[in-house]
Amino acid sequence: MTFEIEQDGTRRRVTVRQAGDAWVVEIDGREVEVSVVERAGRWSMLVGPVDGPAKAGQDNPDVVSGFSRTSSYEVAFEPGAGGELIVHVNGVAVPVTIDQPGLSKPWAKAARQRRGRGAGDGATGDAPRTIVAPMPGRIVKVLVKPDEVVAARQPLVVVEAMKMENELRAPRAGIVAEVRVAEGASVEANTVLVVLR
Amino acid sequence: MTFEIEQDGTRRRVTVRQAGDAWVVEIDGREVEVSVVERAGRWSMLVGPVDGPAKAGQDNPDVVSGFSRTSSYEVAFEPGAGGELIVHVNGVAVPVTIDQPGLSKPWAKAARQRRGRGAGDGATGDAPRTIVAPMPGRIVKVLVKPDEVVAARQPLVVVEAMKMENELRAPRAGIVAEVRVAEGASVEANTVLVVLR
Amino acid sequence: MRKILIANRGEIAVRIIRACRDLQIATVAVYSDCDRAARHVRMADEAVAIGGNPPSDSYLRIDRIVDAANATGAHGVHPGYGFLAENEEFAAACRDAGLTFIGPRPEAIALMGSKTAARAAAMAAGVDVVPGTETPLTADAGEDEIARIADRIGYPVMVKAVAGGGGKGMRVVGSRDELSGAVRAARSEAGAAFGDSAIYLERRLSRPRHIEVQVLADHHGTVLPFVERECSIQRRHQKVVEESPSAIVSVDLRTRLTAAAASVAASVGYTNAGTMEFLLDAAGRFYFLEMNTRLQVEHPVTEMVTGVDLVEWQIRIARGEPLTIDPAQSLTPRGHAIECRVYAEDPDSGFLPSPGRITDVRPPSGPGIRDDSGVEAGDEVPVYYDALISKLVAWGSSRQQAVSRMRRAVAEYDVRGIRTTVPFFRWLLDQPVFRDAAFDTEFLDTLLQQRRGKSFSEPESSLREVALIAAALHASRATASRPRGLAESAWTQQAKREILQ
Amino acid sequence: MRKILIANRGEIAVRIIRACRDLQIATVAVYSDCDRAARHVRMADEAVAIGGNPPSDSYLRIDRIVDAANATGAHGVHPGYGFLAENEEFAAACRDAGLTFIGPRPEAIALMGSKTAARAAAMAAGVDVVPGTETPLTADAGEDEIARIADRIGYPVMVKAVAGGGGKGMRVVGSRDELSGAVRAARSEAGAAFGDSAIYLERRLSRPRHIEVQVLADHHGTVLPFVERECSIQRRHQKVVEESPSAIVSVDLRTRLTAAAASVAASVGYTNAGTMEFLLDAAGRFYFLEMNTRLQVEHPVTEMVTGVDLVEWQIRIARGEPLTIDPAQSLTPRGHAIECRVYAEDPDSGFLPSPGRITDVRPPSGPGIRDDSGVEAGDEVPVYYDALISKLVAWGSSRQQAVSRMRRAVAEYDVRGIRTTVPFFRWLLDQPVFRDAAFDTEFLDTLLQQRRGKSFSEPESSLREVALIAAALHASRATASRPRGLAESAWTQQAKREILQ
Repeated sequence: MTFEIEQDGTRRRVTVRQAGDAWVVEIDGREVEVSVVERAGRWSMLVGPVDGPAKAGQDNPDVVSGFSRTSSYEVAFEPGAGGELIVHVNGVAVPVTIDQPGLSKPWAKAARQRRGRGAGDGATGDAPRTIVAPMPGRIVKVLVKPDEVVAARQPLVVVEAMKMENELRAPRAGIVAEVRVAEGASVEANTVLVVLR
Repeated sequence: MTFEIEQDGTRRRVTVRQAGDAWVVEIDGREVEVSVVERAGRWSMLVGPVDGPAKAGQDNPDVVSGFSRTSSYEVAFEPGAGGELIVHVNGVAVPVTIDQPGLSKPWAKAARQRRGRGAGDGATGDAPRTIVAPMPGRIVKVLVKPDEVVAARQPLVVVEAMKMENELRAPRAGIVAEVRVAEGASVEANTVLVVLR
Repeated sequence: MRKILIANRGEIAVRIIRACRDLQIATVAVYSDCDRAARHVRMADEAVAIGGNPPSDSYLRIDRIVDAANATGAHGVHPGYGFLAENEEFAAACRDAGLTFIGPRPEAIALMGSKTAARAAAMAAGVDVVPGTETPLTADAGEDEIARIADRIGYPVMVKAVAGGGGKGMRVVGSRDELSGAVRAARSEAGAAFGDSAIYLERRLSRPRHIEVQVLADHHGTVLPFVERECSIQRRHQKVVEESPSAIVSVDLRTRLTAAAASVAASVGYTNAGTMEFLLDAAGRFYFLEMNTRLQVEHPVTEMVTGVDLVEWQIRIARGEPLTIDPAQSLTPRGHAIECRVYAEDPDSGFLPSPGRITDVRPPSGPGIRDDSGVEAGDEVPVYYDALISKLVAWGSSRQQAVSRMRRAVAEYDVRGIRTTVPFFRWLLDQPVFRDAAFDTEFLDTLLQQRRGKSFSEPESSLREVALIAAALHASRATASRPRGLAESAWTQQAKREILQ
Repeated sequence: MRKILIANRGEIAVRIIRACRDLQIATVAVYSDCDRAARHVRMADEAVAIGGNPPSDSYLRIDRIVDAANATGAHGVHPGYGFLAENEEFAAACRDAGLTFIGPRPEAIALMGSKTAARAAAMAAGVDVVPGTETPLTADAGEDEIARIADRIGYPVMVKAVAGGGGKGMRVVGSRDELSGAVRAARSEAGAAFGDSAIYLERRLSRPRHIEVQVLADHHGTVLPFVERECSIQRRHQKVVEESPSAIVSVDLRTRLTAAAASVAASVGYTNAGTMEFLLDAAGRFYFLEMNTRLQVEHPVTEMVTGVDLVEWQIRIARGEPLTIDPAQSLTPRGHAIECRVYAEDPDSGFLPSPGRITDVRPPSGPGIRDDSGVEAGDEVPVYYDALISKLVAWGSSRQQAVSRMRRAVAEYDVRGIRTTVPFFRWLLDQPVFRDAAFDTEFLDTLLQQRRGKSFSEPESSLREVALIAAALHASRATASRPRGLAESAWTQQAKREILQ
């Protein structure tokens, strides 16, 4: 089975096939053998070269494709807010987006939508054009007006939630098309606050 | 809905009915109101008299049927090895056996079987007639012979498992009918070792 | 005092329940609607609903909390921190209802709650304060008068709310022409936040350290100061990491700092737990800043290096016991402790709040680690309250060992379902400035600005590769669970082996 | 030493991995078939399969473990406790393979591993031993000779295996006519267990305490003893609770005990960590019993009261560092620590092993609590190995506070899927004999005998009532999940509210 997996803007082809108890995974033409056992939603993953994880008594502790014969990882998964899959590797969260011809998992679909949305934006890249409230809260300040030119990461709106004032910043440079909220308003999560063009 | 629940040899009738967001539970004619919210397999249970859990501003902190208006418990469940349901209340494991006319949950069935098994034993009570290995292990010693009279809690067999020698004791007084294992044998869990009569 | 109501929620409610358990005191939790099944409710012996989700409808409702204490027969009330902890009306309402308020007298809260009155008290006790106004500048104070005072103090000058806290109603003014605008802004913010638009001016020290001294004071005249806490690691005036002792405080400086703190507390007849905050300049001079008349979030670092359970002593003091702790114990740190405040915030989105359900959490443990957490797997982090989910504390025989252990602990800490500041701490603990303890109250903001929003979760390349592999296997399993999946057999084999084991 | 292989499993492997993390040393786990996904494997940087489930096919396979160390490029090997920890051949095999064995030299293991040689060494160092035989009684020793020795020592007398440990090959003999039978039984047990049927005789002291002294010794001639541990709380010669310091050891006695331990260690040129066990009689006389040439399960209580990380120091000593710990730190306890060994055993079935899958575990936390656990939810406790799943440790500024905190911790500890000894500890901590520290090595067996198998999980009546209520609601929900259930709507409503939150 082959998947296209996007990570940090790079798409890579990953092929998976079964090999006895284990799996052989190919990334960009390099193969590794992987053993997976699940324990209450977490995976214990051993990764090594394709001739199998080291058994004591074998010599040659060579390193193939970046993994020693016996590299051990703990892996867990959670769905990301943007439709991506967040893979926790040894407690470090790594977001990836998976695509497979014929596979329509929710994350894959959402990822396609996301990519589709950004596609028409040309030079401004994949960043979305709307700034939404990431959580319910109260609008403390609106810092921009329609037609104002904004730089990437420029603060646009201040929302108070969880006792803190939080600046929402422009995901990219652009021009303010609309401001949809007023200071003092209470907003729900995902309310569109500002639209750029 | 009415259940017969056995706890430590006593059977009690427990009736459950819905009352708005909460439940009214009747035990032996006394009613309490219960609110339940689940969090990842654990229940937060508030128990109080039927006029509802205390809201601040109400007076009368009276105690009804052993519960204050606001008693808080954390509850979790697990199936017991003998078919019973083990209820963890504030971390304390309380085994119960549930029966309901028309309900054939596994635990109820197993409980009926257990009761049935003990029923013919008369004065020797509900204790089973067979001594089984509670875990895989090695038989270190057999301490009794067929036809030997044994007292309740008398050691019958010593099994080694988890680095420890473990005495298996007679669940009740009786006479040894059969010894089915020999010293040095390896046994699996639930192997019958000794039968009493 | 056989039953205590805890007028708070989250990790501090859990912390106080544990102290009560240790003293065999029964506990009553209070909760808003969304906290019905929160961890503090599950842990407490009793729980009382006190209203809706906004704090103003529940955790700030003095009337309902006092009623709840009466209804459950509680003898004492512990306010925790935040919410009503520094509200003299609440302390007075408890007293009037015959409840023991576990904290200072209402008069002490009122006195030290006014920044200018607290400054005056410090000066009266012979302790330096940051040079500035000695009386509140109410709305009556003219622009010219304020400008003259600012000139005398010298620029840059801080404009601060008299009733302030948490960075609200605070402005830095670089020169005279910015002054009147800053005063207006500070007044309006302070008026909105605290209902009091009075301000005062203070000299802005150049990159000071924020050092604070915990005190306990009983009802028999004993005031006991503790070894200092280093609280300079702040993001936008909010502490994120605290330590004890401070790497740069000498024994001599400690003696003077703690004596100053004790003399301020004694001069106002303070009782129970409180904290004196000081600014320490590069020359080693310290200035009283303000007093917090309550338990601090960072109290565990003091507990770890002195062995004193501060919450337990709050309760014991409140029930009239004399302080019997040897000053040598409270003033001689044993080893070093560090606290990381783990927040439900996404450090990769500018620390935006990240409320929601925690689907899984693996808290760290082992030698030297204490996790004072308010949540477990399955728990909800509501949007209505402070985002602190855990105080993670590491102790070591040296600062270096404490840092090593904290690094290990934040590496073990894994939370799914919401974002937390754990990745931020993994980064921070490796920063040379942090390692060298060469910080001041502004270093973190400077450091963060230099990163320009770069992700804290940048995994090394091998972990990224592993994530790709895991994701592909995860997807293949998802596919395999449908009948037509080719890969099904291996997963099924695995499952069978699991069952056979 | 940049990579260490841990030749062990379970909680001690996790403990050692954490120490390596703190020192930034990479880790290699080894595992048997059933431990493929065990916690120590998941935590380590690398993991190597070493064979089948019986220890003789994996964790006792010196050849495979040394190969695994070589194959992964490990520089050091930590044996933990149990398995190969006191096997001089393993230590020698590591040395021969160019690996640093993190423990004493093979010669020291061999010397102190013989109970009679260890007794001789103690006597040579001027330390009293329990009166008894000074040389092993091999199979050649005649019955008459043994009887004469027993007469000289005086009854009751202990028959013990020279190679013994864990209560195996040990018999108490009350009078002369029981002697020859006991000797035969002990010989046969010792022969089967250790491959050595040699025995020795020792006077049986009347209800002594079991007190032990931890030592560290570096390769530069420094031997450092630590404040004593109280290990009298035993069930059938197995320690179940340990404390430090001992409630009945005075400063003077401590000075003499620790000096004795240090002099025995120094006299044999001992290096790394080891423990001298003593019996203490009612008159305050102490007798050397034996030496354990490894890390003990109960090492955390020493760590908690001295602030010294013993595992870290084992590694530092092994890599040649000199001991730089101040004796004042190692010998002056700060507060009090207690450890409960949490086993996968069912206390209500005579402590039968309870292997299986842990479906859920909520470990305790908070002030003063350290949980050194080897398992998480989802983990399997195999039947093949020691049943210890966690060392739960509580620290308090006094013994009373340590006990209070431990009571709180075992109340919080909730494990589902297997039975554990947690309910037993809840009972034990409330026993007056325990509270008063008025114990000896036999008190627990006596106390348990008096209970005659009574359940440790006897809940108070209100909890039993709650269990009934919960069970009924649980059953009603199970029914409700079928379409015809009457009660369905309330559960569904609840679920909807959850989603809306």
